Amino acid sequence: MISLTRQAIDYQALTEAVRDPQHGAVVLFLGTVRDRTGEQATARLEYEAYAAMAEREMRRVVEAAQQRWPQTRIALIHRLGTLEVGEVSVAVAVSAPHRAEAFAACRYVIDTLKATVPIWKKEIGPDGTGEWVHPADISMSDPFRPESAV
Amino acid sequence: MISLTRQAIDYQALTEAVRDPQHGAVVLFLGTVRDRTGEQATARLEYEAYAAMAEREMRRVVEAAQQRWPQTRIALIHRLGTLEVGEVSVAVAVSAPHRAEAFAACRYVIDTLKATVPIWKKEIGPDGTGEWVHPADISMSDPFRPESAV
Amino acid sequence: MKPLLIEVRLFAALREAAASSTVALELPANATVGDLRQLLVRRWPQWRTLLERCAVAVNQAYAPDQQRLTAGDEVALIPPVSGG
Amino acid sequence: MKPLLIEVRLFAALREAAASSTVALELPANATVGDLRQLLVRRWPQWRTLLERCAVAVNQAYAPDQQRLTAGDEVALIPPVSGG
Repeated sequence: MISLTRQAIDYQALTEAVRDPQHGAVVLFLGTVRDRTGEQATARLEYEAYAAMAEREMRRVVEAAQQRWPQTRIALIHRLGTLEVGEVSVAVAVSAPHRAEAFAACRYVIDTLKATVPIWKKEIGPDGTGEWVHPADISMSDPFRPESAV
Repeated sequence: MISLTRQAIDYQALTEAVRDPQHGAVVLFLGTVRDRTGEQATARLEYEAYAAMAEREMRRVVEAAQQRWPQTRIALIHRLGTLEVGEVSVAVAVSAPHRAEAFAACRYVIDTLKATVPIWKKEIGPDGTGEWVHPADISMSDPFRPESAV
Repeated sequence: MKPLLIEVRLFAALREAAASSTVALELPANATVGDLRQLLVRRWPQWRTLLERCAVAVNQAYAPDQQRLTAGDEVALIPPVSGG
Repeated sequence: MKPLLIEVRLFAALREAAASSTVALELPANATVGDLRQLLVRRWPQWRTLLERCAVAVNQAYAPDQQRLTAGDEVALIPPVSGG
Protein backbone atom coordinates (compact mmCIF):
# COMPACT_ATOMS: atom_id res chain seq x y z
CA MET A 1 0.00 0.00 0.00
CA ILE A 2 2.09 2.87 -1.37
CA SER A 3 0.34 5.80 -2.98
CA LEU A 4 -0.31 9.46 -3.60
CA THR A 5 -3.82 10.72 -2.98
CA ARG A 6 -5.89 13.87 -3.29
CA GLN A 7 -8.37 12.65 -0.64
CA ALA A 8 -8.06 12.97 3.15
CA ILE A 9 -5.72 10.26 4.44
CA ASP A 10 -7.41 7.38 6.30
CA TYR A 11 -4.56 6.51 8.66
CA GLN A 12 -6.59 3.83 10.44
CA ALA A 13 -6.97 1.90 7.17
CA LEU A 14 -3.22 2.33 6.58
CA THR A 15 -2.46 1.00 10.06
CA GLU A 16 -4.80 -1.97 9.70
CA ALA A 17 -3.12 -2.82 6.38
CA VAL A 18 0.23 -3.57 8.09
CA ARG A 19 -1.00 -5.40 11.19
CA ASP A 20 0.09 -9.02 11.43
CA PRO A 21 -0.49 -11.77 14.02
CA GLN A 22 3.25 -12.52 13.95
CA HIS A 23 4.07 -8.91 14.83
CA GLY A 24 4.03 -7.36 18.28
CA ALA A 25 4.59 -3.72 17.35
CA VAL A 26 3.08 -1.10 15.06
CA VAL A 27 4.46 2.43 14.67
CA LEU A 28 2.48 5.06 12.76
CA PHE A 29 3.87 8.46 11.79
CA LEU A 30 1.61 11.31 10.68
CA GLY A 31 2.87 14.57 9.24
CA THR A 32 0.29 17.32 9.86
CA VAL A 33 -0.01 20.89 8.62
CA ARG A 34 1.25 23.36 11.25
CA ASP A 35 -0.30 26.79 11.67
CA ARG A 36 3.09 28.45 11.31
CA THR A 37 6.65 28.01 10.05
CA GLY A 38 9.04 29.94 12.25
CA GLU A 39 7.56 33.44 12.57
CA GLN A 40 5.34 33.03 9.53
CA ALA A 41 1.64 32.19 9.90
CA THR A 42 0.39 29.48 7.52
CA ALA A 43 -3.19 29.45 6.25
CA ARG A 44 -2.85 26.34 4.11
CA LEU A 45 -0.37 24.32 2.06
CA GLU A 46 -0.37 23.19 -1.54
CA TYR A 47 1.46 19.99 -2.37
CA GLU A 48 2.65 19.19 -5.89
CA ALA A 49 4.45 16.06 -7.08
CA TYR A 50 6.22 14.64 -10.10
CA ALA A 51 3.69 11.90 -9.56
CA ALA A 52 5.07 8.96 -11.56
CA MET A 53 8.58 9.44 -10.22
CA ALA A 54 7.34 10.16 -6.68
CA GLU A 55 5.53 6.82 -6.56
CA ARG A 56 8.64 5.03 -7.85
CA GLU A 57 10.81 6.74 -5.23
CA MET A 58 8.28 5.93 -2.49
CA ARG A 59 8.51 2.25 -3.49
CA ARG A 60 12.33 2.50 -3.46
CA VAL A 61 12.29 3.97 0.05
CA VAL A 62 10.00 1.21 1.32
CA GLU A 63 12.07 -1.50 -0.39
CA ALA A 64 15.28 -0.11 1.10
CA ALA A 65 13.68 -0.15 4.56
CA GLN A 66 12.54 -3.73 4.08
CA GLN A 67 16.01 -4.81 3.02
CA ARG A 68 17.41 -3.29 6.19
CA TRP A 69 14.58 -4.55 8.45
CA PRO A 70 13.41 -7.66 6.55
CA GLN A 71 10.51 -8.61 8.78
CA THR A 72 8.67 -5.29 8.58
CA ARG A 73 5.41 -4.57 6.77
CA ILE A 74 5.22 -0.96 5.59
CA ALA A 75 2.48 1.26 4.13
CA LEU A 76 3.07 4.81 2.91
CA ILE A 77 0.73 7.48 1.59
CA HIS A 78 1.25 11.15 0.72
CA ARG A 79 -1.46 13.71 0.11
CA LEU A 80 -1.41 16.20 -2.80
CA GLY A 81 -3.39 19.37 -3.46
CA THR A 82 -4.60 21.95 -0.95
CA LEU A 83 -4.38 21.09 2.76
CA GLU A 84 -5.80 23.12 5.64
CA VAL A 85 -4.02 23.55 8.98
CA GLY A 86 -4.27 20.33 11.02
CA GLU A 87 -4.72 18.00 8.06
CA VAL A 88 -2.51 14.94 7.54
CA SER A 89 -0.04 15.37 4.66
CA VAL A 90 1.80 12.05 4.96
CA ALA A 91 1.36 8.79 6.87
CA VAL A 92 3.82 5.92 7.37
CA ALA A 93 2.65 2.71 9.07
CA VAL A 94 5.14 -0.02 9.99
CA SER A 95 4.60 -3.29 11.79
CA ALA A 96 7.38 -5.58 12.98
CA PRO A 97 7.89 -8.49 15.36
CA HIS A 98 9.45 -6.10 17.94
CA ARG A 99 9.27 -2.38 18.56
CA ALA A 100 12.92 -1.48 17.89
CA GLU A 101 12.63 -2.37 14.19
CA ALA A 102 9.20 -0.76 13.91
CA PHE A 103 10.46 2.58 15.27
CA ALA A 104 13.70 2.47 13.24
CA ALA A 105 12.02 1.58 9.95
CA CYS A 106 9.27 4.19 10.40
CA ARG A 107 11.83 6.91 11.12
CA TYR A 108 13.95 5.81 8.15
CA VAL A 109 10.99 5.95 5.75
CA ILE A 110 9.83 9.45 6.71
CA ASP A 111 13.39 10.86 6.83
CA THR A 112 14.27 9.37 3.43
CA LEU A 113 10.96 10.42 1.87
CA LYS A 114 11.60 14.01 2.95
CA ALA A 115 15.08 13.92 1.40
CA THR A 116 14.45 12.13 -1.90
CA VAL A 117 10.83 11.92 -3.06
CA PRO A 118 9.93 14.62 -5.65
CA ILE A 119 7.10 16.34 -3.80
CA TRP A 120 7.01 20.06 -3.03
CA LYS A 121 4.91 22.26 -0.80
CA LYS A 122 3.91 25.87 -1.17
CA GLU A 123 3.09 27.76 2.01
CA ILE A 124 0.14 30.10 1.67
CA GLY A 125 -0.08 32.91 4.25
CA PRO A 126 -3.21 34.57 5.65
CA ASP A 127 -2.93 37.26 2.93
CA GLY A 128 -3.09 34.63 0.20
CA THR A 129 0.49 35.03 -0.97
CA GLY A 130 2.48 31.84 -1.28
CA GLU A 131 6.05 30.63 -1.41
CA TRP A 132 7.48 27.32 -2.58
CA VAL A 133 9.65 25.56 -0.03
CA HIS A 134 13.00 24.48 -1.50
CA PRO A 135 15.13 23.78 1.57
CA ALA A 136 18.64 25.18 1.36
CA ASP A 137 20.11 22.28 3.31
CA ILE A 138 19.23 19.75 0.62
CA SER A 139 21.60 19.97 -2.33
CA MET A 140 20.19 17.47 -4.79
CA SER A 141 22.73 17.93 -7.57
CA ASP A 142 25.78 16.83 -5.58
CA PRO A 143 25.78 13.94 -4.92
CA PHE A 144 23.43 13.29 -7.83
CA ARG A 145 21.60 10.50 -6.01
CA PRO A 146 20.14 11.76 -2.73
CA GLU A 147 20.38 8.98 -0.20
CA SER A 148 18.99 8.25 3.22
CA ALA A 149 18.99 11.05 5.78
CA VAL A 150 19.31 8.47 8.57
CA MET B 1 -5.87 10.84 28.38
CA ILE B 2 -4.14 8.18 30.50
CA SER B 3 -6.04 5.05 31.43
CA LEU B 4 -6.48 1.33 31.84
CA THR B 5 -9.38 -0.30 30.02
CA ARG B 6 -11.08 -3.65 29.63
CA GLN B 7 -12.54 -2.64 26.25
CA ALA B 8 -10.86 -2.85 22.83
CA ILE B 9 -8.51 0.13 22.41
CA ASP B 10 -9.72 2.84 20.01
CA TYR B 11 -6.32 4.06 18.82
CA GLN B 12 -7.84 6.54 16.39
CA ALA B 13 -9.57 8.36 19.28
CA LEU B 14 -6.27 8.32 21.17
CA THR B 15 -4.46 9.79 18.16
CA GLU B 16 -7.07 12.48 17.60
CA ALA B 17 -6.79 13.43 21.29
CA VAL B 18 -3.16 14.58 20.87
CA ARG B 19 -3.39 16.32 17.49
CA ASP B 20 -2.67 20.04 17.58
CA PRO B 21 -2.57 22.76 14.90
CA GLN B 22 0.80 23.90 16.31
CA HIS B 23 2.26 20.43 15.85
CA GLY B 24 3.64 18.95 12.65
CA ALA B 25 4.20 15.37 13.79
CA VAL B 26 2.25 12.57 15.45
CA VAL B 27 3.76 9.20 16.38
CA LEU B 28 1.53 6.34 17.50
CA PHE B 29 2.83 3.09 18.99
CA LEU B 30 0.64 -0.02 19.25
CA GLY B 31 1.63 -3.15 21.12
CA THR B 32 -0.23 -6.14 19.65
CA VAL B 33 -0.59 -9.77 20.76
CA ARG B 34 1.78 -12.03 18.81
CA ASP B 35 0.86 -15.60 17.92
CA ARG B 36 4.05 -16.91 19.49
CA THR B 37 6.85 -16.12 21.95
CA GLY B 38 10.07 -17.73 20.79
CA GLU B 39 9.18 -21.37 20.03
CA GLN B 40 5.99 -21.27 22.06
CA ALA B 41 2.58 -20.81 20.37
CA THR B 42 0.27 -18.29 22.08
CA ALA B 43 -3.51 -18.66 21.96
CA ARG B 44 -4.29 -15.57 24.04
CA LEU B 45 -2.94 -13.34 26.79
CA GLU B 46 -4.35 -12.31 30.14
CA TYR B 47 -3.29 -8.94 31.50
CA GLU B 48 -3.55 -8.10 35.21
CA ALA B 49 -2.61 -4.82 36.91
CA TYR B 50 -2.21 -3.29 40.31
CA ALA B 51 -4.66 -0.81 38.88
CA ALA B 52 -4.41 2.21 41.19
CA MET B 53 -0.62 2.14 41.20
CA ALA B 54 -0.42 1.37 37.47
CA GLU B 55 -2.42 4.50 36.66
CA ARG B 56 -0.18 6.58 38.95
CA GLU B 57 2.95 5.16 37.30
CA MET B 58 1.50 5.76 33.84
CA ARG B 59 0.97 9.42 34.78
CA ARG B 60 4.54 9.58 36.14
CA VAL B 61 5.94 8.20 32.87
CA VAL B 62 3.97 10.72 30.81
CA GLU B 63 4.99 13.60 33.09
CA ALA B 64 8.65 12.57 32.88
CA ALA B 65 8.40 12.52 29.08
CA GLN B 66 6.77 15.94 29.03
CA GLN B 67 9.50 17.37 31.25
CA ARG B 68 12.09 16.07 28.84
CA TRP B 69 10.18 17.07 25.68
CA PRO B 70 8.08 20.00 26.98
CA GLN B 71 6.08 20.70 23.83
CA THR B 72 4.66 17.19 23.42
CA ARG B 73 1.08 16.10 23.94
CA ILE B 74 0.84 12.47 25.05
CA ALA B 75 -1.97 9.94 25.48
CA LEU B 76 -1.48 6.44 26.90
CA ILE B 77 -3.86 3.52 27.35
CA HIS B 78 -3.30 -0.10 28.41
CA ARG B 79 -5.76 -2.95 28.04
CA LEU B 80 -6.51 -5.47 30.83
CA GLY B 81 -8.24 -8.86 30.78
CA THR B 82 -8.19 -11.50 28.05
CA LEU B 83 -6.75 -10.54 24.66
CA GLU B 84 -6.80 -12.64 21.50
CA VAL B 85 -3.90 -12.82 19.03
CA GLY B 86 -3.73 -9.60 16.98
CA GLU B 87 -5.48 -7.38 19.53
CA VAL B 88 -3.94 -4.13 20.77
CA SER B 89 -2.64 -4.35 24.35
CA VAL B 90 -1.16 -0.86 24.67
CA ALA B 91 -1.23 2.38 22.68
CA VAL B 92 0.92 5.51 23.04
CA ALA B 93 0.11 8.61 20.97
CA VAL B 94 2.47 11.60 20.94
CA SER B 95 2.25 14.84 19.00
CA ALA B 96 5.02 17.43 18.85
CA PRO B 97 6.03 20.42 16.74
CA HIS B 98 8.67 18.25 14.96
CA ARG B 99 9.14 14.54 14.38
CA ALA B 100 12.36 14.02 16.34
CA GLU B 101 10.67 14.79 19.67
CA ALA B 102 7.55 12.84 18.75
CA PHE B 103 9.57 9.68 17.99
CA ALA B 104 11.82 10.08 21.04
CA ALA B 105 9.00 10.72 23.50
CA CYS B 106 6.89 7.86 22.15
CA ARG B 107 9.80 5.44 22.44
CA TYR B 108 10.59 6.69 25.95
CA VAL B 109 7.01 6.21 27.13
CA ILE B 110 6.63 2.63 25.88
CA ASP B 111 10.11 1.59 27.08
CA THR B 112 9.56 3.10 30.54
CA LEU B 113 6.05 1.68 30.81
CA LYS B 114 7.41 -1.79 30.10
CA ALA B 115 10.06 -1.38 32.80
CA THR B 116 8.11 0.26 35.60
CA VAL B 117 4.31 0.05 35.38
CA PRO B 118 2.82 -2.77 37.52
CA ILE B 119 1.04 -4.74 34.80
CA TRP B 120 1.65 -8.44 34.12
CA LYS B 121 0.73 -10.80 31.32
CA LYS B 122 0.04 -14.50 31.38
CA GLU B 123 0.62 -16.40 28.15
CA ILE B 124 -1.99 -19.05 27.46
CA GLY B 125 -0.97 -21.81 25.03
CA PRO B 126 -3.17 -23.76 22.62
CA ASP B 127 -3.62 -26.47 25.29
CA GLY B 128 -5.03 -23.94 27.75
CA THR B 129 -2.06 -23.99 30.13
CA GLY B 130 -0.68 -20.61 31.09
CA GLU B 131 2.45 -19.01 32.45
CA TRP B 132 3.00 -15.60 34.00
CA VAL B 133 5.74 -13.57 32.37
CA HIS B 134 8.20 -12.16 34.91
CA PRO B 135 11.21 -11.18 32.82
CA ALA B 136 14.53 -12.23 34.30
CA ASP B 137 16.32 -9.16 32.97
CA ILE B 138 14.28 -6.76 35.10
CA SER B 139 15.43 -6.80 38.70
CA MET B 140 12.98 -4.51 40.44
CA SER B 141 14.40 -4.77 43.95
CA ASP B 142 17.84 -3.41 43.09
CA PRO B 143 17.79 -0.53 42.43
CA PHE B 144 14.49 -0.17 44.25
CA ARG B 145 13.17 2.51 41.91
CA PRO B 146 13.11 1.27 38.34
CA GLU B 147 13.97 4.14 36.02
CA SER B 148 13.84 4.83 32.32
CA ALA B 149 14.98 2.07 30.01
CA VAL B 150 16.08 4.67 27.45
CA MET C 1 5.21 -1.40 71.40
CA LYS C 2 2.33 -2.88 69.46
CA PRO C 3 3.27 -5.18 66.56
CA LEU C 4 2.51 -3.91 63.07
CA LEU C 5 -0.22 -5.72 61.15
CA ILE C 6 0.28 -5.40 57.40
CA GLU C 7 -1.82 -6.91 54.64
CA VAL C 8 0.36 -7.35 51.55
CA ARG C 9 -1.23 -7.39 48.09
CA LEU C 10 -0.10 -10.15 45.74
CA PHE C 11 -0.20 -10.21 41.94
CA ALA C 12 0.38 -12.50 38.98
CA ALA C 13 2.52 -15.60 39.71
CA LEU C 14 2.64 -14.83 43.45
CA ARG C 15 -1.11 -14.38 43.70
CA GLU C 16 -1.65 -17.70 41.94
CA ALA C 17 0.99 -19.51 44.01
CA ALA C 18 -0.52 -18.23 47.27
CA ALA C 19 -4.05 -18.84 45.96
CA SER C 20 -4.90 -15.48 47.50
CA SER C 21 -4.68 -11.83 46.51
CA THR C 22 -3.38 -10.81 49.94
CA VAL C 23 -1.27 -12.19 52.77
CA ALA C 24 -1.44 -10.87 56.37
CA LEU C 25 1.88 -10.34 58.16
CA GLU C 26 2.70 -9.40 61.73
CA LEU C 27 5.89 -7.33 61.94
CA PRO C 28 7.66 -5.65 64.85
CA ALA C 29 6.82 -1.98 65.34
CA ASN C 30 9.22 0.19 63.29
CA ALA C 31 9.81 -2.63 60.82
CA THR C 32 11.15 -1.65 57.38
CA VAL C 33 10.41 -2.81 53.86
CA GLY C 34 13.56 -4.96 54.14
CA ASP C 35 12.20 -6.67 57.27
CA LEU C 36 8.98 -7.43 55.43
CA ARG C 37 10.96 -9.01 52.57
CA GLN C 38 12.87 -11.23 55.01
CA LEU C 39 9.69 -12.36 56.73
CA LEU C 40 8.14 -13.28 53.37
CA VAL C 41 11.18 -15.36 52.36
CA ARG C 42 11.01 -17.20 55.71
CA ARG C 43 7.32 -17.88 55.23
CA TRP C 44 7.61 -18.94 51.61
CA PRO C 45 11.15 -20.33 51.12
CA GLN C 46 9.97 -22.23 48.02
CA TRP C 47 9.35 -18.88 46.20
CA ARG C 48 12.57 -17.25 47.34
CA THR C 49 13.94 -16.63 43.82
CA LEU C 50 10.83 -14.81 42.69
CA LEU C 51 10.45 -12.96 46.02
CA GLU C 52 13.99 -11.62 45.73
CA ARG C 53 13.22 -10.25 42.28
CA CYS C 54 10.09 -8.44 43.48
CA ALA C 55 9.86 -4.75 44.24
CA VAL C 56 7.80 -3.53 47.18
CA ALA C 57 5.30 -0.72 46.78
CA VAL C 58 4.11 1.31 49.75
CA ASN C 59 1.08 3.51 49.22
CA GLN C 60 1.27 2.86 45.47
CA ALA C 61 4.89 3.96 45.01
CA TYR C 62 8.08 1.87 44.80
CA ALA C 63 9.77 1.84 48.21
CA PRO C 64 13.42 1.21 49.19
CA ASP C 65 14.32 -1.48 51.72
CA GLN C 66 15.23 1.15 54.35
CA GLN C 67 11.74 2.71 54.35
CA ARG C 68 9.83 2.27 57.64
CA LEU C 69 6.33 0.84 57.55
CA THR C 70 3.44 2.45 59.39
CA ALA C 71 0.06 1.13 60.42
CA GLY C 72 -2.38 1.68 57.59
CA ASP C 73 0.23 1.61 54.80
CA GLU C 74 -0.98 0.03 51.57
CA VAL C 75 1.74 -2.51 50.76
CA ALA C 76 2.15 -4.64 47.63
CA LEU C 77 4.68 -7.08 46.24
CA ILE C 78 5.49 -6.23 42.61
CA PRO C 79 6.95 -9.15 40.63
CA PRO C 80 8.97 -8.19 37.53
CA VAL C 81 6.47 -6.42 35.30
CA SER C 82 5.49 -7.54 31.79
CA GLY C 83 2.97 -5.01 30.55
CA GLY C 84 3.08 -3.45 27.11
CA MET D 1 24.60 14.05 -36.42
CA LYS D 2 21.06 15.20 -35.66
CA PRO D 3 20.62 17.50 -32.64
CA LEU D 4 18.76 16.13 -29.63
CA LEU D 5 15.36 17.61 -28.86
CA ILE D 6 14.51 17.30 -25.18
CA GLU D 7 11.42 18.54 -23.40
CA VAL D 8 12.25 19.16 -19.75
CA ARG D 9 9.52 18.98 -17.10
CA LEU D 10 9.42 21.78 -14.54
CA PHE D 11 7.94 21.75 -11.03
CA ALA D 12 7.17 24.04 -8.10
CA ALA D 13 9.09 27.37 -8.08
CA LEU D 14 10.64 26.69 -11.51
CA ARG D 15 7.30 25.84 -13.07
CA GLU D 16 5.81 29.05 -11.71
CA ALA D 17 8.83 31.17 -12.72
CA ALA D 18 8.74 29.80 -16.27
CA ALA D 19 4.94 30.00 -16.33
CA SER D 20 5.07 26.60 -18.01
CA SER D 21 5.31 22.99 -16.93
CA THR D 22 7.85 22.17 -19.68
CA VAL D 23 10.69 23.80 -21.57
CA ALA D 24 11.97 22.54 -24.95
CA LEU D 25 15.76 22.40 -25.43
CA GLU D 26 17.93 21.59 -28.42
CA LEU D 27 21.15 19.85 -27.44
CA PRO D 28 24.03 18.41 -29.48
CA ALA D 29 23.82 14.67 -30.14
CA ASN D 30 25.56 12.77 -27.33
CA ALA D 31 24.87 15.60 -24.87
CA THR D 32 24.97 14.72 -21.17
CA VAL D 33 22.89 15.75 -18.19
CA GLY D 34 25.67 18.22 -17.32
CA ASP D 35 25.39 19.81 -20.79
CA LEU D 36 21.65 20.20 -20.25
CA ARG D 37 22.27 21.93 -16.89
CA GLN D 38 24.69 24.38 -18.53
CA LEU D 39 22.27 25.20 -21.32
CA LEU D 40 19.51 25.89 -18.77
CA VAL D 41 21.74 28.26 -16.78
CA ARG D 42 22.62 30.12 -20.00
CA ARG D 43 18.94 30.38 -20.92
CA TRP D 44 17.77 31.42 -17.43
CA PRO D 45 20.73 33.17 -15.74
CA GLN D 46 18.32 34.87 -13.31
CA TRP D 47 17.43 31.45 -11.77
CA ARG D 48 21.01 30.21 -11.62
CA THR D 49 21.06 29.68 -7.83
CA LEU D 50 17.96 27.52 -7.85
CA LEU D 51 19.00 25.69 -11.05
CA GLU D 52 22.32 24.73 -9.49
CA ARG D 53 20.50 23.23 -6.52
CA CYS D 54 18.22 21.13 -8.72
CA ALA D 55 18.69 17.44 -9.44
CA VAL D 56 17.97 16.07 -12.90
CA ALA D 57 15.80 13.00 -13.35
CA VAL D 58 15.99 10.91 -16.52
CA ASN D 59 13.21 8.40 -17.07
CA GLN D 60 11.96 9.00 -13.50
CA ALA D 61 15.27 8.29 -11.76
CA TYR D 62 17.92 10.69 -10.47
CA ALA D 63 20.73 10.96 -13.04
CA PRO D 64 24.39 11.99 -12.67
CA ASP D 65 25.88 14.81 -14.74
CA GLN D 66 27.93 12.32 -16.80
CA GLN D 67 24.86 10.42 -18.02
CA ARG D 68 24.26 10.70 -21.80
CA LEU D 69 20.84 11.76 -23.01
CA THR D 70 18.99 9.86 -25.71
CA ALA D 71 16.07 10.86 -27.93
CA GLY D 72 12.83 9.98 -26.14
CA ASP D 73 14.24 10.30 -22.62
CA GLU D 74 11.78 11.68 -20.07
CA VAL D 75 13.75 14.48 -18.41
CA ALA D 76 12.76 16.58 -15.37
CA LEU D 77 14.35 19.25 -13.20
CA ILE D 78 13.89 18.43 -9.51
CA PRO D 79 14.21 21.45 -7.20
CA PRO D 80 15.06 20.65 -3.56
CA VAL D 81 12.12 18.59 -2.34
CA SER D 82 9.84 19.54 0.55
CA GLY D 83 7.32 16.73 0.87
CA GLY D 84 6.36 15.14 4.14
